[in-house]
Amino acid sequence: MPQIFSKNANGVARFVIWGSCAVLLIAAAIGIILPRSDLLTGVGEPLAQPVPFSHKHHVGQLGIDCRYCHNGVETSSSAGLPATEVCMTCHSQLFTNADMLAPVRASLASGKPIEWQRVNSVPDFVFFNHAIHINKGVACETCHGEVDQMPLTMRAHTLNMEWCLGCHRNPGPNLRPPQDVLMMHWQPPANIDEIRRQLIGVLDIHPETMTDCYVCHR
Amino acid sequence: MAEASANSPAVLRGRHDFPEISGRIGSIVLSGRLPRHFWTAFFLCFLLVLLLLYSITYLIAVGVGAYGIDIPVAWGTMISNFVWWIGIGHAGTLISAVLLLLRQPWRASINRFAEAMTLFAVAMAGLFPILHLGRPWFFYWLLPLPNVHMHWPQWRSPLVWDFAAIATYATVSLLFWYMGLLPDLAVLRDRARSRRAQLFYGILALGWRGSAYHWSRYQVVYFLLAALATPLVVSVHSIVSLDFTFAITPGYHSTIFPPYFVAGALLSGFAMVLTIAIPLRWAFSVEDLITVRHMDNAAKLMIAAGMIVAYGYVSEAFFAWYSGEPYERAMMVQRAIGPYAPLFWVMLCLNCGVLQLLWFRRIRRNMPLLFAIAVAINIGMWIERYIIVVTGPSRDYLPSAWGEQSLTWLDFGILFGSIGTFFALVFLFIRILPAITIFEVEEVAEEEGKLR
Amino acid sequence: MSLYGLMAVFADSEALVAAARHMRQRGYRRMDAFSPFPVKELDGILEIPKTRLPWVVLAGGIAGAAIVYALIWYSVEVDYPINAGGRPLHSWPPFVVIAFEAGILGAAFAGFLGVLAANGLPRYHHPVFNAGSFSYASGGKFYLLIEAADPKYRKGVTRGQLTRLGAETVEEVEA
Amino acid sequence: MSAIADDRPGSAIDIEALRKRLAHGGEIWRSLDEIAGTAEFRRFVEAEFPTIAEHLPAKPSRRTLLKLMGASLSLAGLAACSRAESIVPYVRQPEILIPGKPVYYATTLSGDGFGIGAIVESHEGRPTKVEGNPDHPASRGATDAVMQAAVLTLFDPDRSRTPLKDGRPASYGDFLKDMAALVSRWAASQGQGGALLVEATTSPTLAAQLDALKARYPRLKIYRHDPLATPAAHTLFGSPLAPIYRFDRAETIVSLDADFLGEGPGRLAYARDFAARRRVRDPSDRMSRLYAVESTPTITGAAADHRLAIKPSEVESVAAGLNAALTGQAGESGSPIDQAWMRALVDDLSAAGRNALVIAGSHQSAFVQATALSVNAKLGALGNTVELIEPPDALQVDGDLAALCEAIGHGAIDTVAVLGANPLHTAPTRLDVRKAFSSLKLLVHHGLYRDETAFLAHWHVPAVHELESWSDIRAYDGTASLVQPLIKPLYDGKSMHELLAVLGGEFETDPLSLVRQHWAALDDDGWKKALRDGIVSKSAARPVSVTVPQDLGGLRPKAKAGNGIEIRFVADPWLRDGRFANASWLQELPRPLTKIVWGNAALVSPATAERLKIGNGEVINIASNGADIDAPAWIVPGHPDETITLSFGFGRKVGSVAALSEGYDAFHLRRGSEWVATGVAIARHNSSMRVITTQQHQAMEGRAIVRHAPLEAFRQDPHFVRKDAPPSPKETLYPGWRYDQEAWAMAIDLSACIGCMACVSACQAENNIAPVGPEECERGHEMHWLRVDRYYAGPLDAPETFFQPVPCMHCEKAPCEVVCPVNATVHTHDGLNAQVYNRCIGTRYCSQNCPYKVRRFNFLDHQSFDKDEAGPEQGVHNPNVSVRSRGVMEKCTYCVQRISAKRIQAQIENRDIADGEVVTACQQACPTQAITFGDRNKKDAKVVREKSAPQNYALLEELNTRPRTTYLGKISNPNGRLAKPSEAIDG
Repeated sequence: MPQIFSKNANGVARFVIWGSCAVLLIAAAIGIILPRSDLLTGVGEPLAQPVPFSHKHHVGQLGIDCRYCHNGVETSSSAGLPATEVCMTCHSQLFTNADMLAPVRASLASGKPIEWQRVNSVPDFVFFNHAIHINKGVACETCHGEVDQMPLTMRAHTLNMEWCLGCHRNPGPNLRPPQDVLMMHWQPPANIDEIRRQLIGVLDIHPETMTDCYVCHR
Repeated sequence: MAEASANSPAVLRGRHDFPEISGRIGSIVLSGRLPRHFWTAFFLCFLLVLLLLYSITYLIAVGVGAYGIDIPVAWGTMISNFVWWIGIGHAGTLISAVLLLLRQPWRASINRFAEAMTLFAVAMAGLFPILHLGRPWFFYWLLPLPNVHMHWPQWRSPLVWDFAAIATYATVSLLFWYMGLLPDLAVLRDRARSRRAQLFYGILALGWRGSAYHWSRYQVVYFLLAALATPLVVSVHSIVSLDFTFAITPGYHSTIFPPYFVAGALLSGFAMVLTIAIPLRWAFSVEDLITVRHMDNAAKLMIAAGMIVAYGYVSEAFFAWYSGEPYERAMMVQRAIGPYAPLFWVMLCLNCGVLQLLWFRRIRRNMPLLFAIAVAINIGMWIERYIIVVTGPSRDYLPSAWGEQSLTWLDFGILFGSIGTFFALVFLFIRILPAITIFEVEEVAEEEGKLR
Repeated sequence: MSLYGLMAVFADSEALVAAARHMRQRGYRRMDAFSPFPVKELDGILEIPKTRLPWVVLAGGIAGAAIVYALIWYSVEVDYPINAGGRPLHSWPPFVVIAFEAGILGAAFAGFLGVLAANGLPRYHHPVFNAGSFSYASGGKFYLLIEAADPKYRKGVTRGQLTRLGAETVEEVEA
Repeated sequence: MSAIADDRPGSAIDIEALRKRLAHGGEIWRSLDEIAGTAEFRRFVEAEFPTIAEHLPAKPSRRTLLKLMGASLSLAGLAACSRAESIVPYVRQPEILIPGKPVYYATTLSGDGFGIGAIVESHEGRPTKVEGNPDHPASRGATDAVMQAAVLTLFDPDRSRTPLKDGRPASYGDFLKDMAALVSRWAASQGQGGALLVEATTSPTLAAQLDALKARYPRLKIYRHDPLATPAAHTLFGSPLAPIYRFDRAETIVSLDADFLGEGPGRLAYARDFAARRRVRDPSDRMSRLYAVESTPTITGAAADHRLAIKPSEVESVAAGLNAALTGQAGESGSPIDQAWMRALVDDLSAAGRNALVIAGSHQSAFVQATALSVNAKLGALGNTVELIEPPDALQVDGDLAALCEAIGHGAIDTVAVLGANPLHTAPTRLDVRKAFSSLKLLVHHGLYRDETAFLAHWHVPAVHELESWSDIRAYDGTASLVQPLIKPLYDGKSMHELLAVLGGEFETDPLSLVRQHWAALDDDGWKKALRDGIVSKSAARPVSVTVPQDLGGLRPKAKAGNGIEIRFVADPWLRDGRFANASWLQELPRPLTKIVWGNAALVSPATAERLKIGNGEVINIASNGADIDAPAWIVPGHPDETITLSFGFGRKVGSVAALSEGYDAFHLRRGSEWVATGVAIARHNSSMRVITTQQHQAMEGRAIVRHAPLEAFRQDPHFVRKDAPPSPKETLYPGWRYDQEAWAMAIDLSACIGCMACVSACQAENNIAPVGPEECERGHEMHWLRVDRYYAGPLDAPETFFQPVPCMHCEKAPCEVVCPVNATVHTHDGLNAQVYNRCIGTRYCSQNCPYKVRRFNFLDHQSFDKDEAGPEQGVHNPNVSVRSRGVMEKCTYCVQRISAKRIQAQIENRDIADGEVVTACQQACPTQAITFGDRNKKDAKVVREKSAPQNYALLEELNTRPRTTYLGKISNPNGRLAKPSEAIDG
C-alpha cells in the first residue's frame, strides 16, 4: 500500500511533541510570573486623580509629616485620608487661585467630597490595621515605598498575600525603631541586626502567631 | 477449548477469518452505516445532554442551594452520583487489567468498550465533585499550584486524596485504553478509504506497523500497566470510601467501607457492562463475537460482587450493634425505620433480592431478563450510595440538629443528564472507534482454532 | 531510490514463524517480522533482547511518589506550617495515600512514554509502508522483512529462499 | 461591605447619599400587590432573599447572566484584578471621629413604652450594634433579642420616607401649613373636637408636652391605645401602683402565670437577679426555688423547679387556694392543684418568710394581683422582695380606643392625631375603627411605617427611629434616661415631641431643645453626664409603703368557667403587637420554646391534640365571640390541656419582609383588651399549613447532652455530670499542640440559661449573619451561628424543658479541619477554630464531619457585598466582619474581630490582654451571664473558675474532639417532698 504520510511527517510529529512540551513549560512560567508582575499588580503605575496631588512636593520638598493628613495611622486601623478642610488649611493661603486646586475649592464650597482613586488596596476580606504596624516598628516606607519621590502616588509593592506573608513570617528585616517609622530614606545603623533582634523582644513580636489566618481574614 | 460444552459456551461462536473480523468490526466505524435506532437513541441522549447543560447552568447561576442539600445533610446527590459513576467506572479496568493478568480469553471481546465505559464514567464522575462545590470556579485550589496566596491543599483531607486518585485513575485508564487501541487504529488506518479517515486514524495510530520488536515491548508494558491498574482500581474506590470512613459521622465511620465499596463498584460496573453489551451485541449483530459466554461470566462476577456487598450490609448493621455505640445503633435503626426507610428497603430488594436470580443459569442466559436485572441493580446501587450519603448526617449526634434533605428537579436533572451524556459518549465512541478489540479477537480466534 | 529490503508475505503465523526460523538459521540477522497480533515464538527466533522497560516503570513510580511526598513534606513543614485539627504537621499516613497515587501515575507515564520511545513511535513514514503488499486492510497477513543492509543479503538468493519458504509474494521494499 | 480600613471614611458619605436617594426617589405604593411590581421592592427582595426573587414573576435575567459571567471571569482567575475603586474622605471631619475606630454612645431603647439602657456602637456615624448599658437598671449590661434588631429597623428600606397627604407625597411645609390652620382653629375652640391617640409611653417630656397641650386646649382629649397593655393593677390603693421585684433577695418564688423572665419592662434585670441567686459552683452554695403555675408555656416555666400547667381560668382558684392554705384555711375543693403540691409550696413560702416572693402575671385579674400582694404582705415580703412604686407609665388620659371611637360616633371628635399607634391593626374586633376614623374631618398619623392607619390618614408624617431621635424615657423602676440620636434622620422623620410642639403652635423647633427644655433642671454638666451615663442619676422612683386590706378590697374570684376550650393570648416575644414584623432578624429568630420562625401557630397540648385528633400543621378553625380565624395547630409538650395559645404580631402583610411571613392575626379574635377568652369552638379543617421550625426533634434520645441534676443530687455527687455519661478519652494518637499565649475558651452555664435567645440575636447583629427568608428556613438553610437547642424530658404533659446554647465548640482536635481540602478552616495559635471565608470553596465536608452541626453554609446568595447592589440595609453591617458570599461555609468565630481588636490594642500598649477584656457578642447580651469567655491560660480568669466547677463537662466529649466550649450541667432545686417527674419517658 502507498505511504499515507510523507517523509517529513516524522519531523513534524517530533516538532509537535517537543513543541507542545515547550509551550506547556512556557505557559507554566507565565502562570507563575504574570500574577507577580507589575502588569497585573499595578506596581509603579500612577493613577489619574481628580487633583494631581504630589507627595514628592508635600513630603519630599515641604517635609510635611505623614500624620498631618493621615491622622489615624497611629491609633486606628485606617490611616485616614485628609478631609477637604485639611487641604484648605494651607490652600486657603497658598495657590488660592491655582486651576489645579479647583476641585478642592469646589468640594469645600459644595460639601461634596473629592473622589480619589484608590492606589493601595487590598480585597474586602483582608483586614489591614495601620496602627499595629506603625507601633511595632514597620515604617510607612516599608509598604508604601518612597512616596516622597512620587509626583503622583503609585503602588510600591504588590500587596498580595505572598508579599504580606514574607514579612509576617520573618518580620525582622523590616523592623526599625518605632520612633523612626515615619522617616523616609532611613539608613539603618551599623548594628541594625542587633537592634532588630532586640526589637523583636522589646516589642513582644511573635512571628509564629502572625501567620494565623484571622490576623488578616475575619 | 474448541468444544463448546453446555456448561461453558465458547468465547467465540462460529468460524472466522482475519479479514472478516477486522472488516466487520472496522466497518461499524468506517462505513458509517449505523442502524436507524442508533441515531434515535443518540438523539434521545443528546436531549439529556442538553438537560445536563441547562441544569449545570442553573446550578452555577443560582447556587448549590438550588438542589436538596441543607444543614445537617450538606452532601447530597452530587456525592452519590459521583460514587455511583466511579463505581461504574471500575468494571472496565477490572475486565481489562485483572482478566489480562489472569489470562482470561473471554476478556477480548468486551474489554475495549468496558474500558471506554470506564473513561466516560470517570469523566461523568469527575464532573460531580466540581458541581458539588459551593464555589465550583475555585476547584483548582485542590491542586498544589505556585500561587500568590501561598496556600497549599490540606493534604489530610480525603477530598485531596480523592482528587489525586480520580486524576490518576482517569489518566492511567486513558493511557491503558489508548495503548490497547494502537494496533486497532492501525487497522482502521489501512482500511480507511477517505483521506480524512486515513489521516485521522493514521495520526492516532502513531505509525504502528506491528513489528515483532514493537510487539515484544508493547506486551511487556501493557501487562505492566495492567499490573499497575489493578491496585489502582482497588485503591481508588477505597479512597472514595475514605471520604466517608474518615468522617466521625455515624454511618460514615466504618472500617468495612473500603472492601465493601470496591465490591459495590464491581457490582454496579458489571451491571453497566451488561446494560451496554446486551443491546450492543444485538444492534450490531456481533452475538458471535460477544457471546453468551461473556454475558454469563459477567453475571457470575456480578453475583460474586453482589454477595460481598450483601455481606457488607450485614456487617455494617452487625458492627453498629456490636460496637455498643449508641449513636451508631440509633443511626442504623433510623436507616431502617426512619424517613429514608422506603429507599433503604428498595435498595435491599434490588441489590440483594433481585440479585439472587442470577444463581440460575437459565436466567443468566436469558438476555432480556439479564438486561432488566442489570438495570435494576444499577438503580439499587444508586440508591445505596444516596442512602450512605444522607442517612448518617441526618441522624447524627445531637438530635436537635436532626433533619432530612429533599430531592428537587435539579437533583434528577443532573443525574439523568449525566446518564444521557454518558450514553451519548458511548454512542460517539462506537461510531468513531472500534468497540471490539480487533487484534485480540484475532489472537483468540487463532488460539482457539476458530479460523476458517 | 535505494533498496530497504525484501518483504515476504505469509498467510498465517505458523508459516511466518517457520520462515523466520529458517532465515535465522541461514544466518540472516537484520530482519523483522510484522503481524496483526503478537506472535510469541518470534521473540526467541529474532533474538529480541529482553526489554528494560520494567525498570523504567519502576523508576517512574518511585520518582512520582518521592516527588509528591517531598512536595507535601515541604508544604507542611517548611513553607506554611498550619495546625489543622491538632494533627501533627508531618501526618505521614494520609501523605502516603497521595504518594501512592502519584507513584502509580508516574509509573504509568513512564511505561507509556517509555514504550513509545523505545519503539521509536510516532513514526508516520516508514519504509515498510512502501511495500504494496504491507497492509492491515484485509486483516491478518504475516510479513517477514529481510533488510538489504544484512550482510547475507543477496538479491536473487534471498528472494528465492523466501519463496521456497512458502511466501505468497515477495516484494522489494524501497527505502 | 468593604472591610478595608481605608475605605471607612466613605461609609458616612454613602449613608448621606443613600438618605437623599431614599428620601426623594422611589414611588409610593398603595398596597402589597402594587409594590410587588416596583423595581425597588424587587431590588430589595433580590438583595435580601435571592431565592424569593426567583419566585417573583418576570425576573430579570440580567442578574443570572452577570453571575455566569462572574463565574467565568473567576474561572479565568481575573476576579482578583479589579482595581481603582474610589476612596472618599470627609469634607469636614468631625473631631471625635477617627475613621476605622468605632464610637460608642449611651442611649435608651424602648420596649412597650419602657426604657432599657443601651450602648450603641457606631462606625463612621453608622450605628451597627446595640449593647446593654451596665449602668442602666433595666439593662445592667444585657440586651434582649428585640433591642438587637433596632439597628436593622433603622435601615429598613420599607420605612416611611416622606409625608403623605391623602396618600400622595407632600412636603413637610405643606403639613405645617395644614397644622397651622388646625392650631388656629383649636386655639379658637380650645381644642374642641380634637383628640390625640398615644401609645404606652414613659417619656417625661412627652407627658409634660401633653400636659401643656391640655392646658392650651382644655377641650382637647387624649386617649391611649396600647394593645399589649395589662389591666390596671392594684385597685386596692386608690391610685395605681406598680410592683418591683427583688429576686436577689427571694428564696422561694411563686409565679402565678407571671412570665417575669420573658415579659415586662424589668425582665432583663429580673433575669439577672434570678440567675445570680441560683448560681451553684460548690456543694455548699444555696439556690432559690421557683414554683411556676402557668396557663401557657413560657421560659419562666421552663426555668422553674416545679411547674404546673393549668387553664387560664383556673389561675384565680389557685391564687385563692394559696391564700387560703397560707392562712391555714382548708384548701378549697376543686382547686386544680394537688394538695400535696400546695402544702409543699406553702411550707416553702412560710419557711422563706420575708424572702418569699409571690408574683402575679401582669395580665392577671385584679383578684390574682391583690392575692399575690396580700400573700407577700402576710409573709412579710412586702418591702423586701416586693416594692411598690408609682407606675412610670402613668399618664392622665381621657380613655382608651373604645372611648375614642364612641366619642367619634357621637360626633364629639372630628380630628384625631394618632401618634405612633396603629389602631387599625391592633384594635379589638368589637370596635370598627376604620368606620370611626373614616368619618373624621382630619386624621393625622405619625409612625415609622406606612401602616394600615397611615393608609386611612389624611396626613401621614414619617416618624424618626429611636436611634435617630432625641427623647427621654423611664425604666421599669422609674429611672429616667435620655434617648440621643446616633445618626441624622435617614428619611426626614419627625419625633413625637416635634409633632406635639407643632400641635401646640410651635412650628420652628428642634428635637434636642424640646427635650433639653424639659430637663432644664440639669445644668450642662449634669446633662452631659446623663448623656454619657445613659441615665439621669437618682431618678428612680421611691417605694411607696402601703398596707394591704385583709378583705382584698372585696375582690372575689370569678365564677368558675365551664369546661370549654380557652384561649390564652400572648404577644409574640419578638414582634410584640406586630410593630417589628418587618424586621427579618426577628421574624427568623426561633421562638424560645417552639422554635417556630416566620409565622405563628395555635399552640395546644398533646392531650388536647389527641382528643381533637389534630396534628402539627393541621389547620383548625378557632371561633370565639362571633369571630373566627384559621390557624395551623402546633403541639407543645407541657401546654395546659383544653387551652390554645395564640400570639399577636403576625398576619400583617404591610412591608416587604412582613409580607413574607405566615401566620394568623390573633387580634381578629380579641374582643377588648383581654388576655384570655373562654367558650371557644374548634373545628378541624382537612388541610394543613406549613409551620417552619428550626428544630425538629425534641428529645435527647437518652444521650448525655444536657446533663442535669437536682441540687440534692449535686450535693451528694458534685461530679454528677460524669455519672452515666460515656467517659471522655484521655489518650490520643497525636501529640498535643501547645498553646503558649492565649487559649480562648468558653463556659456556658446551663443552670443560668433561660433560653431567651438574646445571644442568638446579638450574634446575628455582630457577625453580619444573613436572614434567609421562610422558604430557605424551611429547607434547613438558616444561618444562625449560635442556636439554642431546646429539649424536653419526662412525661409529655409535664416535661422538663432544657435549653442549651450551641456555638462552635472550637475543638482542639477539630474534626472539621482535617477534612477541609483547602485549609479554609484551621487552628490559630490561641486555639481558635478559624474559618477563612475567602479560602473556602464549599465542599461542606467540614459540616458533614462536625458532630455538633454548628456550621452554616451560604447555600444561596443571601446577601450582596456589592455596595451598589445591596440596599440600605447594608448600613447595618459590622465593617469588621466579612460579608460572606454564596458557596462559603461560616460559623461561630468566638467573635474573632473582637479578639483581634483587643489583641491589637494590647499589643500597641505592649501588655497582655486582661481577663474580661474580650467579650463575645453572645456573652455581652446574655441577661443571666450564663456565658463566660476568656483565656484558659490565665489561672485567675473567670472562665477558668467556671470550668473548674465540678459540673463542668464538654458536649460529646467521648468523641475526643477536646472542645474549648464547655457546659456547666444544669442544676435545679426541686422540693424533695414532691416527686420528681419520671425521667423514664424521654420526649
